[in-house]
Amino acid sequence: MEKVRSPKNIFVQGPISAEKIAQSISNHSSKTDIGGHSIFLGQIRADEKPEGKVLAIAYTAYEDMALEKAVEIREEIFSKYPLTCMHIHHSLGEIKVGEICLFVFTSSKHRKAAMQACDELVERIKAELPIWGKEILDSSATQWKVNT
Amino acid sequence: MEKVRSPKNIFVQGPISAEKIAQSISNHSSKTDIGGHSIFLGQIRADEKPEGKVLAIAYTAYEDMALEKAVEIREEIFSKYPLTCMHIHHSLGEIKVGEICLFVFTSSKHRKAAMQACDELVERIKAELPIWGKEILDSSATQWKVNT
Amino acid sequence: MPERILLKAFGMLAEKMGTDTLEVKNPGSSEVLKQQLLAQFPELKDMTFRMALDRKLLQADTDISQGQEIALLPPFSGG
Amino acid sequence: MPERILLKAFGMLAEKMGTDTLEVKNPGSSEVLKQQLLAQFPELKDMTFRMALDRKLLQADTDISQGQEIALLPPFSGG
Repeated sequence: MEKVRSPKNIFVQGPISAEKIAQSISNHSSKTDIGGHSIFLGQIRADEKPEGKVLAIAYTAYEDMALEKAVEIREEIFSKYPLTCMHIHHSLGEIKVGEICLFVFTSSKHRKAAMQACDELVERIKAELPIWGKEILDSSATQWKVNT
Repeated sequence: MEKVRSPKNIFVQGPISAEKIAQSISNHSSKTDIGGHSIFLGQIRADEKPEGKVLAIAYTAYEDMALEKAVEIREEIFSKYPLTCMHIHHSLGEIKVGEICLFVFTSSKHRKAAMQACDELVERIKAELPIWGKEILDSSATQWKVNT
Repeated sequence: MPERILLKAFGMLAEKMGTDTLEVKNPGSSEVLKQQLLAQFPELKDMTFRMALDRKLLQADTDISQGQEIALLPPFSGG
Repeated sequence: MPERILLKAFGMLAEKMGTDTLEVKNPGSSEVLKQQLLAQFPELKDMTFRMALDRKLLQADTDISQGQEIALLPPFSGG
């Protein structure tokens, strides 16, 4: 029988705290078949643009579509790599420079699967999830972020 | 002028706590040129061996040689990838199943450098640092760990 | 009574159009809808965007039925 | 008075040898030292190990001077 996954919410209002990350790591200490965790964190950079310096990024998303797509990506990554766990958290709203806006966490028995899956997840999140970042500059201008 | 790095201690007595990891993440929020952090965590697995089930691993090291080698690896990775920060923490002593024994943390402006450097660091730590793990089994037998 | 469909716009597109939702008469297909929108909002001509129907990206011209959800998506920039 | 050198042994090697430090007469080179050790501790014959001189892995037979630090290293298994 196919396992039906209901779209798990990946969105967090505001920045992702270090405490949340610590809690998430602690939650895995009872899973004694895990040998390696791979974590990627996206942090807001104070980029210098011709129009001013970035102070924050305000994230919006087409949430329903993003959650459906995230389920699809999760299933594809789970079927490709022997993972124990996979977690995706993305911020919505205004995230200031130095704060964390993306937290991707994969775990597996042997390290390679967790590392490769984490890299691939980050690439797919950036390319395939309908999320938009608007940079808020110190000139009080705004500018839509472009992923490279 | 060459920058002389004194061997930074990478060893921690006992397991690496989630709080230590959170603190390390928080310490980077003031570095506003960082866009991505990559973290690898090694966790002790309850492997089933013919001689019994793993309860813990006791780590020992040739500490002076490991610290010198870690400096060399750090410098090579720093010269290969445009990194902002790099941290290595490895446990010594008895680390129980489910606890963290290795914490590798790299940060960079763009995500790729942090991710690739983190992968390479973990490989080199396992292959090149004189550290040994002795598995403590539930049969009260012990067995020297072999890296694959 | 002609069918009405609901359009959602996101990011820079919503900003340029001045709204994030728009109710229009169903023109029957995504390509006709796109041409209608470019006529109504000439500023969209200089912008890159894709369309989604019921939360799936469209790859080619597709029929639109009543009750379906259409969205206009500028290039993604999450992460 | 003949030179004495200090040997350090780690991991499974220290366990098999029953000690993690050993003071021996300097035989002058790493290869001669290795042969001496295999004669003194026959159980080492079945084990894989490398030697380090002053905390650097040896790749080939190397002269040993007084005061240098010799170590016997079984395969690494950190991480």
